[in-house]
Amino acid sequence: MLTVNHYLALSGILFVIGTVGVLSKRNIIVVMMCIELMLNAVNLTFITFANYLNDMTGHLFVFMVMAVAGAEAVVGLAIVVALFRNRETLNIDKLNILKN
Amino acid sequence: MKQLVIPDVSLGAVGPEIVLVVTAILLLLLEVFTARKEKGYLAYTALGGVLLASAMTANMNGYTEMNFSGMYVVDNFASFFKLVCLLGTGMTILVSVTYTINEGISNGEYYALLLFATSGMFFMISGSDMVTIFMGLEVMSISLYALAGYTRNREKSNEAALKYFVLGALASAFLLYGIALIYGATGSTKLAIIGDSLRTGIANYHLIIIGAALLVVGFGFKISAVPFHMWAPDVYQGAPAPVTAFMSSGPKAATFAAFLRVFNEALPSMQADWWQIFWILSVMTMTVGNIMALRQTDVKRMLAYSSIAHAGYILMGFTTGDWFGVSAILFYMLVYTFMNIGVFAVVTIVARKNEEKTTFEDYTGLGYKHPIIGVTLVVLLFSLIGIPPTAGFVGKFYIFMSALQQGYVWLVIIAVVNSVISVFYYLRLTIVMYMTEETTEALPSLSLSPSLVTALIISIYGSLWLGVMPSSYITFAQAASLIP
Amino acid sequence: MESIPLLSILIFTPVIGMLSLIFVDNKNKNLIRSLAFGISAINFLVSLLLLTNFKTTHEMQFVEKHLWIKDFGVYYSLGVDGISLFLVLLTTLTAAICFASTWKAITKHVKEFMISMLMLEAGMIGTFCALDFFLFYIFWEVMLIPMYFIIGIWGGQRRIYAAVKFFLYTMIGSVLMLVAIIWMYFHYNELTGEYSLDILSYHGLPIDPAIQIWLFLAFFLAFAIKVPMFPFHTWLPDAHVEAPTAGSVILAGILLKMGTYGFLRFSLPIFPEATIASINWISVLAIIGIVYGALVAMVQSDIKKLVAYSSVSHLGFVVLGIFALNTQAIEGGLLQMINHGLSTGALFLIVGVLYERRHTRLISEYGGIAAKMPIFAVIFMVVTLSSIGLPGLNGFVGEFLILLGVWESNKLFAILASTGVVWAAIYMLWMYQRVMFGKVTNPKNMDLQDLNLREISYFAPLLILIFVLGIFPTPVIKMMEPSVVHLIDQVGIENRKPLVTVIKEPDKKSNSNYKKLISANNKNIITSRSEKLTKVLNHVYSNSNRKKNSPQ
Amino acid sequence: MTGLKLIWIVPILPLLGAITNGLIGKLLSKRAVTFVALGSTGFSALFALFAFIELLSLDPSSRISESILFTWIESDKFIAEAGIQIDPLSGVFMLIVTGVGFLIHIYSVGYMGHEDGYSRYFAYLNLFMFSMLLLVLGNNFLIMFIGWEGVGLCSYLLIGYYYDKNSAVDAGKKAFVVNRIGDFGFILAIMWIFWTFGSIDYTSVFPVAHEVLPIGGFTVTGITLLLFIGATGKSAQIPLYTWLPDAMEGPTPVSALIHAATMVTAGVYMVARCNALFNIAPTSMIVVASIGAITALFAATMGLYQYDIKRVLAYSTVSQLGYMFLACGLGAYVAAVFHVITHAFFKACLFLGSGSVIHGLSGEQDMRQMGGLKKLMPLTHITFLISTLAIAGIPVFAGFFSKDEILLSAFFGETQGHLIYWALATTAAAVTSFYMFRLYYLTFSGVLRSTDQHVRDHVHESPPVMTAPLAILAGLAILGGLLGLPIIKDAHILKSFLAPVFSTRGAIEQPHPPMQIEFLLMAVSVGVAVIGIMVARYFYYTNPESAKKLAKKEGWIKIVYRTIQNKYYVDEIYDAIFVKPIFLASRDLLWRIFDMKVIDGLVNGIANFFYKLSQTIRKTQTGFVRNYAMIMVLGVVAVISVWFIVLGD
Repeated sequence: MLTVNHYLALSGILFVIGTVGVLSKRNIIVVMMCIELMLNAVNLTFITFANYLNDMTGHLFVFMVMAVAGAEAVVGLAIVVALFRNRETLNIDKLNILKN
Repeated sequence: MKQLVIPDVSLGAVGPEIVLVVTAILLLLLEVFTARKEKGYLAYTALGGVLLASAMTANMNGYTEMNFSGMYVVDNFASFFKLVCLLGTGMTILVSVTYTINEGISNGEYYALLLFATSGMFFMISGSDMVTIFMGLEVMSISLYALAGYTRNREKSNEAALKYFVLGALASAFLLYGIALIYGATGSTKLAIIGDSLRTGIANYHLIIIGAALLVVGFGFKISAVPFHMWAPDVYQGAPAPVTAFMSSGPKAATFAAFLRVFNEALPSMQADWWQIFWILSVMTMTVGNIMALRQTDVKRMLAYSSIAHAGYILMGFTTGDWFGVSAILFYMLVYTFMNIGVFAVVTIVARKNEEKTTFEDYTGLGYKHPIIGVTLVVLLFSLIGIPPTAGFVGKFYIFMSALQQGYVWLVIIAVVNSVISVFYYLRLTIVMYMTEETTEALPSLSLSPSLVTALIISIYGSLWLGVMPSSYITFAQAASLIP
Repeated sequence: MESIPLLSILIFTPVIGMLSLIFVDNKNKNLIRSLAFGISAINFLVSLLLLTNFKTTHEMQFVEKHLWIKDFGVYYSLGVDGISLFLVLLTTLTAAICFASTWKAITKHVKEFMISMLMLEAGMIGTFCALDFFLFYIFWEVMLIPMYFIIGIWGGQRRIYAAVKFFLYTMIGSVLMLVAIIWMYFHYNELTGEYSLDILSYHGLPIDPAIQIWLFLAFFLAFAIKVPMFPFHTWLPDAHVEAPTAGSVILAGILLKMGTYGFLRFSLPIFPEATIASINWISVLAIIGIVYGALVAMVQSDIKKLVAYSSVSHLGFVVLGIFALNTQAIEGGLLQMINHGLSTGALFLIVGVLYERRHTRLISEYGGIAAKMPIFAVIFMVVTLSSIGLPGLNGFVGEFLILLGVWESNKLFAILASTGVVWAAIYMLWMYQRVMFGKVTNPKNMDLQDLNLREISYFAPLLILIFVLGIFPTPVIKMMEPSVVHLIDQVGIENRKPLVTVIKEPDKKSNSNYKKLISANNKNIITSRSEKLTKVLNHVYSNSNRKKNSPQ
Repeated sequence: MTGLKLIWIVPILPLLGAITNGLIGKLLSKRAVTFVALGSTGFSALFALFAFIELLSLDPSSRISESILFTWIESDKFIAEAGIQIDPLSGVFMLIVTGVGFLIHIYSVGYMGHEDGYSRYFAYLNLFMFSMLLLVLGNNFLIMFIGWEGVGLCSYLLIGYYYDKNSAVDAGKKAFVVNRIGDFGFILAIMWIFWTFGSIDYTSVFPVAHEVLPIGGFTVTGITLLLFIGATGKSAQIPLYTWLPDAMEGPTPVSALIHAATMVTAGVYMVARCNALFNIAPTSMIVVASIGAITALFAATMGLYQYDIKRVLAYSTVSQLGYMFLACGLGAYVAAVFHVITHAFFKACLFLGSGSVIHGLSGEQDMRQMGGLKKLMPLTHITFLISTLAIAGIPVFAGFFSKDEILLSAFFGETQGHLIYWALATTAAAVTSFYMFRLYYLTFSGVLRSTDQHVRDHVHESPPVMTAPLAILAGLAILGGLLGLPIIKDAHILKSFLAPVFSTRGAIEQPHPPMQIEFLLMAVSVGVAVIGIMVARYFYYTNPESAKKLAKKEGWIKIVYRTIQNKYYVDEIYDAIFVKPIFLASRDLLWRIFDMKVIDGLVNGIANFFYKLSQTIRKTQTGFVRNYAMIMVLGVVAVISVWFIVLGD
């Protein structure tokens, strides 16, 4: 029978996968997808706690997060488009003009 | 069927935010309808909006009220920080009036984004519920991501925006996860209730710790505390100069406000634990910030590290966790905004078209060719170092006092040694300006528009007048430090 | 006479002068120079008023006290007593002479130079008159900025290195002093219940000796660097060699006295036990300074470096005098501070005169100048003799009193220090001989013309004072006496009564468990506040009626 | 009584003369300068005489008068007034200084006539007179110290008068530094005296000396030895005498006044003045006596083989000073003062004589170039002969009486080992008469050996302005002896006059031997002197070649000849032990290594450390977003783990 810990464990794993994705992936779009994954992991935690405490704030928070994730994705993609127009590459390792 | 209860909402409390948002939207509309040439007045409408908002916040001073059913609080603490943010935004607008025209970037959206970011900050500052704080943070961050990459045709700006976006999103993910864990452990996201439940003691203490730690990470990123500061130098260097000025003052103040509110209201009972964390964070931030700045060749990058170092000094105020420390942070933040935006204003002036003049060599002989700018920069630099009669000294004096009152002698000694190290790189600029033999080719005459001059005058006022007669501002800061 | 805020006038005349100079355009340099000289001359005359109506008591005189920063308990309080009176006079005199002497020396950026010098003068006078720690620290650091620019902009080849080194050396010392000041600020509050940074109320404050040592060391470092005492002196030769003439005259004449003045005003009265405990090692350092300074001066090939190291030696005497803790020694120390200001100031002016003519400071470049510049030779001889300490001139009186006092406190120290008298003769006369006597070997020295009237006019006051102080030092000593005696009483432990009402005895908590104690009482502060918070919240939830005066 | 109150005029006049000549000397004509200089010294001498006569009129017991002008230094308990005190001892010295000084001033007019720095010379000379008078007339130790250093300064200035000659300036510097080393001891003594007696005035120190200080105690010995160090520095005794021979670089009248008659005797005056202290410190007395005796003989031997006429006289001064200190050491202060007086007369006369010889031979100082001046410069010759006889100790002449008294007190003294002193003194007397007559014969007898034609045909007798003082001094050299002649039943004039000053508690009782033993001793000393003359006559008058042969002889005589020739290599030894090592140590060790490398190295090292640190940390800022994200995640892990660690304790 799935208890709260199982859900928490799942969301933790999802979160870690997202983080590792951000660290290892080279393509910017994939990096953005991993960030979305991390945010969804957090949504899962919120829902589990909201359900466990049967309190509405958790569910409310999930909507907020989804809205924010959407907005973030939009601006992120806009930046990527502008970047692509200048650099014709999506490889994140190429972006090291600004250093030391 | 539960009867629908409409929560009592007093729009008066959120008056300033409304004004800001309305002005921003107005700007967007106006930009569409006005012809290309007289875009200049858009900046002044934005300035008008800022002034109106600050008038409203000022008159709300001394009046405390919990609003929006506990999610939005208005108190001295909030209005002080709001005024600081408005000051930051106002000066940035002044600086970027000529900048936008020279760079040829469409300035309607630019000012709109600035105002949106400021409104986001307001929510963060007055948020007494994790939700409001998070929403404010995100609104601010997203508009800043856009602003950082505003000069699209410059590669540096794009790269800066992307880096800021990726790392910012990562940090807010951590922050969210923290909030979720604390929500899980305490059953609510309202700071007051979190505080109560913590005092009464709750079962899974570990959850709280991880949650609090993640909060520190989330906020630490925004104020560029050391382990999370990596983005700052690149983004400050890449982003357009006025945006960097804005980024280094406004958002930092708002994040500190949220940080203070969360940790002093929600998690005070754990103070015995988190003062060590802040102690280490502060020391690391100061030292790394100062040491990294020593060998910089680019002035903007050097200023980025110096603002990291100043974040370190401000973190010292956290370690004490009492009202004296908070008032020290408030005062320091105010002085810091004056100084920093002033310095970035000068950087913008010297950088000229397309911002290629930002290395140290570009400042040779500035002191003689443009005495006014030279003297202003010298005063601001000495204020950043913290040499008396400047306000920077009073700020540092106040912060050191708050730390020493709690007996953190070693922290103050490290901070003091750090400010001596900081002398190295700040003086390098004065050396270049005054002491090296002037190169033959004359420095082209710099365009000094009235708005830039006003920005410089404000920053000089802030650095010198606050240094000589700081008492009224200190009392204001001390009144504002008592979080109800 | 008491009503006029004389000290504030003294401090802010140069500041006003500075501001008025800004509006003078860069072109007519002579107007700038004469304006600056005029201001400093007026300042000197005003400072003479100090002298005339100075009552010989140990209390502070011409005191001005206005509230400045209410929340920190900081007052804008100025005052002068026997110890600081003559230093203020020395400052105004040296500053006036410096302005007169840089007529030809500084040609580029004259306005900036005059502005920095005026700011420097204001800072120095302020430091000597400040009676509030905060104000003192502000003036103490304000001096740094103009001096940094003077060395950095108008200096010699390695001026940047010298300027930065000067800035950092002094900054490290003074910054640690700041930490000590703040620490004492709270200690004062613990004892007396209210906040104050007034220096006089700190005199005789009971501080637990273990902590007192640390505080004393912090203050000592700041002042030792400024003096400069033996291990911290390497910035002085660099700063002097690179600084322009007026800069080194002011640097040697006044800035070095800040350190010794600091000992007298802060270290001795506020930390008596620590002072007494550390007399020996400080005296040893001072003696090393005397002998080391003299020996190294002997082998210098650059006149300015030689004079710089001689200052290390002379000030070693002063510090030795101060820490001998008896009337003769301290009075000798005070006198020697003034004498050193006069004679070394004059020496630097002399080097300036030579530099203006030959643009080199190497002794080997000169030789046989006495034949070409007789008046200059006489002035140079008198100043050399005064700095050697020939009886009849001012140097001797100070040195003799110091050695007399030191003899009472420790015979061995006196003997070792007296060798300094011999070393001084050796290096000064040898330098004088190589520069002035012998045949004129270097062709460039053939057509050196003697001092013109202007140059003699700014040497005259110094020479007159050298003779007057040498023959009639007693009136000056009489004015210092009450303050010195009062200071010695303060250091003497037995009859030291704290000036301030102490609420509770300083509990002997050592520093380490201080923090645990703090974080404990920290909790109760927060808990009390959060009860208030919960009350507000219940109020909001219980009755959801609207607030009365929401901001419509 | 008024004369004594105005005693101030005696020192002030030369000071005024010095100031006028110094400041406006250049503008005045040579005559005006002479008038100012001679006038001031002359009147000062006159006033000194009046004061002295008035002093005599007082009854012997209260022959002391103090007049205080103003308080010089007053700091809490320490008071030093600018005061003048005249008593028999200072009266005598005052007369010598002003008298001989005035004569030498007159002489200098002739000698320095053609020099260009004429006013500068007289300014310094007057300044010297002022300082010497201050030294002698001061009423406390500090005033004496002012005079002490003042004369040191003037000797520096006057030795280095020909400042374009490097050797002269070096000699001046050497004189000042060696004097300064002496003064180092003197100033320590003054401090010690103040802290033991609470005052530095003679009148309050000497009368109570024996009560306050235990006889032979550490304090009194310490004070007296330190005082004696000062005296050796000033009066060129054994350890610190090297500066006097080099001081001959200065003009001859300077050597006469400063390095023969007055300044060098300052040490003797100081020891005599502090007899109250010295008497109760027997160990110091022995030290003084033995140094005096050894210097007497040592310096005399060094005078043997010098060829520069003034160097011979310099060494003879050092040796005569040795005699004076020997007398003081034995407690015979009167004999010492008597010898000071007589020495002042004949040594000044000798120096001025040699000056007129040098003037005559237009600057030639090497005796080998002289000879046969008996006929060419008769007056100089006569005066020179009289003084040489006086210094050799031939009866009738002053030298005999004073030197004989010293030998007498040596022979009959109670201090153990006094016989050794007598033996040393007598041999020194023999050597003295030998080298003096060697000098006499080489310069005056035989034929003029000068090779320089210009010198040969310009030999001329000095003008009257130079020979008049010579004559007067020669006369005094003869009459001087009367002061000591025991005419009225051993009422030795000088002894009775100086008695009140020297009759302090603990004074060593002077011997009164039966008449015949006294005569026997006189015979011995005269015999010794005559032997010296005969030997000198044999070598330098009857057959001059023998002296050269002797010099060529190999073997131990050569070694002895060589060592004495080079003044026992004392200068070189001093150089090697003191000057060179200190210079090299401070240059290479202290400055280059310690100052530059250690301290500066440390300071710059710290600065470089931070620079390198920042260089390494900057590498972490690679510019790759993924690295930044990695560090951030590590940061998160770190924060959480730190929090747990913190929670743990």
